[in-house]
Amino acid sequence: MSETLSSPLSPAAGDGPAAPAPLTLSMQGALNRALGEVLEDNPKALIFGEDVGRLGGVFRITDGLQARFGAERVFDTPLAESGILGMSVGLAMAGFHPIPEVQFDGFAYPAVNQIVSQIGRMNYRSRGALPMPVTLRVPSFGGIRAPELHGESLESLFVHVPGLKVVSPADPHQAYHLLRLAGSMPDPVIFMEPKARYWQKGPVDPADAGALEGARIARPGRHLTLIAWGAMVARCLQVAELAAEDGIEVEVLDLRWLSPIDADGLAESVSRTRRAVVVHEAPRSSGLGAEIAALVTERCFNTLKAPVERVTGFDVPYPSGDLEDEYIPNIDRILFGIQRVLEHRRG
Amino acid sequence: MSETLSSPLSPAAGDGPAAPAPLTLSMQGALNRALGEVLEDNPKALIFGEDVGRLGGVFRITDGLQARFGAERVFDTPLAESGILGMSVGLAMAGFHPIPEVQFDGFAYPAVNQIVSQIGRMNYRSRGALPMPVTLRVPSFGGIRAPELHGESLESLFVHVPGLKVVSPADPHQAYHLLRLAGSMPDPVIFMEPKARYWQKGPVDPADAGALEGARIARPGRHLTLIAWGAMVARCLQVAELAAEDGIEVEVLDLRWLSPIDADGLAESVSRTRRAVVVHEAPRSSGLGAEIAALVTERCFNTLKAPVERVTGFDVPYPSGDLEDEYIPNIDRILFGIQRVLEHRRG
Amino acid sequence: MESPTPADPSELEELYRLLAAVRQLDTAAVRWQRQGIIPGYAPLLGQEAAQVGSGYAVDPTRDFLFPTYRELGVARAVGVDMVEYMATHKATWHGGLYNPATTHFAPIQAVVGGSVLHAVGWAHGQKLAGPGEDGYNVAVSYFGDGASSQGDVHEAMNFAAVMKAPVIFFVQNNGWAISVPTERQVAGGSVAARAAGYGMPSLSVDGNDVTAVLEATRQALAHCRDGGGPILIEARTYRLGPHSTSDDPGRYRSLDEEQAARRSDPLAACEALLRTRFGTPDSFFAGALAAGEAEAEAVRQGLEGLAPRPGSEMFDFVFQQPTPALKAQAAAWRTESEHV
Amino acid sequence: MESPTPADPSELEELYRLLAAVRQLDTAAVRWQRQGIIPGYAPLLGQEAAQVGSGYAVDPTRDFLFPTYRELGVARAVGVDMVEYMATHKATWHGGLYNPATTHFAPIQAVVGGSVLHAVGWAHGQKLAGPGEDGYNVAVSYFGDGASSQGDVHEAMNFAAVMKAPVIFFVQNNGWAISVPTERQVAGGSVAARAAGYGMPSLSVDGNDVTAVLEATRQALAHCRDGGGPILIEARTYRLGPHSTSDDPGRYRSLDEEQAARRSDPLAACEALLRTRFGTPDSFFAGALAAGEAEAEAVRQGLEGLAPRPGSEMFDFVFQQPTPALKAQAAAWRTESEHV
Ligand SMILES: Cc1ncc(C[n+]2csc(CCOP(=O)(O)OP(=O)(O)O)c2C)c(N)n1
Ligand SMILES: Cc1ncc(C[n+]2csc(CCOP(=O)(O)OP(=O)(O)O)c2C)c(N)n1
Ligand SMILES: [Mg+2]
Ligand SMILES: [Mg+2]
Repeated sequence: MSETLSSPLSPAAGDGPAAPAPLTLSMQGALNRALGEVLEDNPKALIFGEDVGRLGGVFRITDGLQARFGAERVFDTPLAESGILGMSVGLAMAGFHPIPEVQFDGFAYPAVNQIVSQIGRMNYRSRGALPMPVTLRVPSFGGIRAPELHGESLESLFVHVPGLKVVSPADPHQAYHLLRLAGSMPDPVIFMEPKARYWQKGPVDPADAGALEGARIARPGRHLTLIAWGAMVARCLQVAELAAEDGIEVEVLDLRWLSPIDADGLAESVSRTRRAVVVHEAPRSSGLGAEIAALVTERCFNTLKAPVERVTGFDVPYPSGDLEDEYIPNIDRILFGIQRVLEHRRG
Repeated sequence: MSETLSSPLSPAAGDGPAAPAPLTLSMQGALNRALGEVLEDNPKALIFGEDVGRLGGVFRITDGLQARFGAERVFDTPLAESGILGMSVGLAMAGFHPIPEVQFDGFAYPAVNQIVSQIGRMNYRSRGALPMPVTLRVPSFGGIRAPELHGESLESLFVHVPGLKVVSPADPHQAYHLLRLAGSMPDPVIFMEPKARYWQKGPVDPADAGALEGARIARPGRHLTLIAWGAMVARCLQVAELAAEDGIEVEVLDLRWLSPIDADGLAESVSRTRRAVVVHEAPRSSGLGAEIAALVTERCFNTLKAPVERVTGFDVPYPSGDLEDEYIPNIDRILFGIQRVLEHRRG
Repeated sequence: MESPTPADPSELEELYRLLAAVRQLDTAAVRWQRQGIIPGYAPLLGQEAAQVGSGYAVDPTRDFLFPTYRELGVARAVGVDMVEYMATHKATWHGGLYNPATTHFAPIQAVVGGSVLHAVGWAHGQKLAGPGEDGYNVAVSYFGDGASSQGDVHEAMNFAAVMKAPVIFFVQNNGWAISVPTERQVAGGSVAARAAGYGMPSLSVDGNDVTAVLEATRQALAHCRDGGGPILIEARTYRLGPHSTSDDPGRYRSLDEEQAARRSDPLAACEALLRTRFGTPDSFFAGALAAGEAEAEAVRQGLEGLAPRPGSEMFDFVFQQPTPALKAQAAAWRTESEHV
Repeated sequence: MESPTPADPSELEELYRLLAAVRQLDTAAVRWQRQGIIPGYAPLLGQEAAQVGSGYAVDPTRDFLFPTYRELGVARAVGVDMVEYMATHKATWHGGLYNPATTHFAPIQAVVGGSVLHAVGWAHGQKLAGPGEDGYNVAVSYFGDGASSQGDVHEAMNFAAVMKAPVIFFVQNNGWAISVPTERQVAGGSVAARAAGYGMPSLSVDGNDVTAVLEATRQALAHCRDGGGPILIEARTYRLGPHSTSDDPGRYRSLDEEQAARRSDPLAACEALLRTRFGTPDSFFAGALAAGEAEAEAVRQGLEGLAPRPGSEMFDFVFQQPTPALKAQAAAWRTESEHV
């Protein structure tokens, strides 16, 4: 048996250490595992935020980490988001790799000044002398019937800020590998966790990350590209399943990196399918869907059969639980969007 | 002489009060005049912020108003932007019309939480019981060789926030009338003043506002629509002048209202010219140019001859004075953009 | 501050009735969450005296109250409709369905520290409007030990003290901000100790003693009405229940600690005072608790009957003057989601 | 705090030389702005003792300083290259051209209160790293009376005090935040008075007395090195010049007030001490001022020779790992703006 053909999962293959077997984990479990490994790999990595220590975070993403790594490396801060992010700047200047958590998306707003004016700019301001390896975890997006300001989608704000990188995983495998990657990067990364997917289980292969740069084709298709990230990827996969029953082969593109956006990957897909729909929870106006529509149109203008359709949240505050299914793009609305694109006739 | 033909400027015409004569004012003067009249018209209107009282603001926009209206209606606050905006919420709840100033664009960041989570949401949260007539003045954009964070363009952030209206004037006449209008509106308005244009003079006709809704054709043209706001409008008018020398008739659209965007006005212009370039100072990614490109493409897909071109700031922190002319779209870069659109060939 | 003993039982009986109603409503709400009637709730168990004592002192026809997400007791004391209040916890409408302009009870606030500056702004508005015959109207800002760490709270105290705004900062120090105990949260150990740094008076009070809280709040109101500017009250109490119905306090504190705290139950304290001072009979307490139970049951029925708000309201309340763009979105929503 | 009298003149002479150099550089910078060499500047006239006294005490090989936009005096005292420092005021590069990692002097900060939390974070990092033989390395956070109103400053003090981080909050209370006097800014009248609320010690010192400032800073450093946690120093001084070269103080304060303040000139005070205590001759002072003048002239030459940075640096320093998108923008910029 040639070495290149041997299964990477077989402990007998090669003479490196035994590759861990693929696991079934919830996204919460995958993130927790990734954080543990980041802390193991890098003694300078620190986790802190509100209730991340003894409690393990309100979503238990840091569960058990304080017990394992000690209260110096995993610690609770007072209740102040600007404080948490501002402190991250100083810790990074002191050579640490801060991994702060903001408890919910909407509580990143009090920290916007430190994120935009300081974290995003310090490497530039200092001409590279003060790198900001800050991995900011933000439980994000809606869908869990939570109180006000616990269901915000801040990606458009973050993507517009120079000096930040932004990523959002769609499933446990992605979550595990993207967080391990983000946690080792020398630049600030906003890690947007789709909280509605925390408890969904899926396979995680720790040994085989696959490519982690750029977008990812979550399902191939010929007739139309459906572009999404975070929790909307799973919904788009459902939609693709339904559309397939009508013979429409939808390609689902999981964007993953929201900044920088994988413009080449987008263009590659849409140049094949010639039609695109982008789906997000955030309000429509100046949402990331606009950037994607603009990018795709710039690159694929001559091949596009219809304008890029945006199926998004409305330009209204994220509503209370009773109305959130009216607000978040649902299967019907995505199907309507697909239909509009398919039916568009060049004038 | 029939009454309809009599000049509105002639004091003899009609029997109403004498219409004031058109004036020549700087934008600073026009804004100052508008604020005085807003305070005169509405005894509940209050101006406050850092140094807006005795000093009259670092840009003198509130010059003389404390002397005229007293230190109860025009007052200095302690140095805290979240405080200024948070206090505005309470004053609005108490029946006042707050007109706070944030001293420079970049210092709106510390107030983002109060702007997004409170000012933009209180009317909604209270089901209309607590309107938020807050007119937030923000000296905005770059071009004056100022220190760091004194040259930010925050429109994309603001436009994405439900519950806010956003407007930016391009010249003294617009500044005067739009501020009078904004200062009388029952909803929160972010009023973005192009500080690079504060000292440019121009005609102001207090008696004839013209239409104040939606966008405004600043210069008509047939071959291409150049879309801009704030300080970029003047630059685009220069570009149109130059292009005219080459026989290219550029229509310059002054967007004015950034939220809500006048999608009909945009589509009307571009459906005639079939080509569009949008210009802004803010970084490109997820800038307002993306929204405009997406909107225009959605509405004019079948008539567009080329993808909407974006000529914008780069995805870098707003640089120091020595480099700002490299960063802000200059005449060359706008002309290159126009050229790309004109030369685009359908595949 | 010392707890004063009232001269006649009627006020104390009224306070006990309020405490009992709040206790019953609050414990019922936890039950409703377990029964699936509401998706979540933040219990105030243990904080009844701090909330009832302060709310009772305030005049909601002229003063204005700014709650957090845990002020059911205050809301009840100032007469907010309990179904409209609970609507926020039923996920019907963020902030509740009651009218904050008429009740003078601001919408329920989900942002920790988010409304403290609003109280200061409202209070400054009263200063600008000038005092009435009986002095200034007063804003009462409720927040917790955790909230005291937020920058906004500092800005609010400094603004208020510089402007001499008639506002009471009413801090319920309940020992915890979710899993973080006060000693890891509030440097120096006391929020009241911060007041002196702003040249502002403060009162530190046993938050489990309803008459002490009432008296402190009355003193503070008098101070504000007189134009004395802001004042801070720190009511020392304890959150006996979980942070919210999805919290698990067993992860961060011991049963021993909880049990010890239970010994200073605010209802028991009020009951003891009534019994020893006025010889109030068993029947009174049983009656108050039964009335509270009946009230809770009525609220339950109200909540179960509370239909979701129509989706069109998502669009209706964004602005006073709706925009064409939003109208178009509402129309698209109607077509695609309501299929009309 | 009392000003201690030093035993021998050498240290005091060194301080005077620093004060003189800073005075000459600072007044020269105002001139350079008038001459069009730099577009703007924020003078520190009157604050030399506060800056030199504190900067001189710090050990920049181990401690870390976090300045605002007005700390030329501190920068000079800890040996930052003055041309590289002034580069920010020449609009060459936001934050200056010096290397903050090697100088231990953070980039010049344009956001009021923006870096106070950074100092706390850095100090907590020293806590985590553990003390050296001579105790902890110390962060020194500089800010003004105006900045004390910012929420971030409160969060910083509370974080530091909860975590016992070795950080000195060094407040220059220079009487003004642009046009707003301290009494309309700092409720209670003193920033030092805030410290007690966090259980943190504070020192209030005559900021125009360089030996008093030095002594206070040394005490504070010793406190921090010993693991005593944070400490606050309020140096009471006065901004004799305008807020910046584009400010007009005549609009908000009287000449009388300025003249009165001029009587406590920090250089004159240090000179008087040297003369009375050590009989230092005229020649020493003339020499120090002349040396400062020569230094300023050398800096002027350096500044005039300072070429704009290449536009490509806009892109180069955004990330440690540049993105393809940014590389593409840099290429487009090169084509369209550099015509290459
Ligand atoms: C700005 C903000 N950050 C975080 C949260 C999440 N959160 C909700 S309540 C809470 C603890 C608040 O503690 P405290 O102020 O003491 O009030 P308590 O819950 O004890 O009544 C936290 C962290 C929030 N709602 N808002
Ligand atoms: C967050 C923020 N708000 C406003 C400004 C504008 N500004 C610059 S300096 C200043 C006054 C600062 O006063 P103080 O903290 O006392 O320092 P000083 O200028 O007296 O040294 C203001 C308002 C700013 N730079 N940053
Ligand atoms: Mg608490
Ligand atoms: Mg000052």
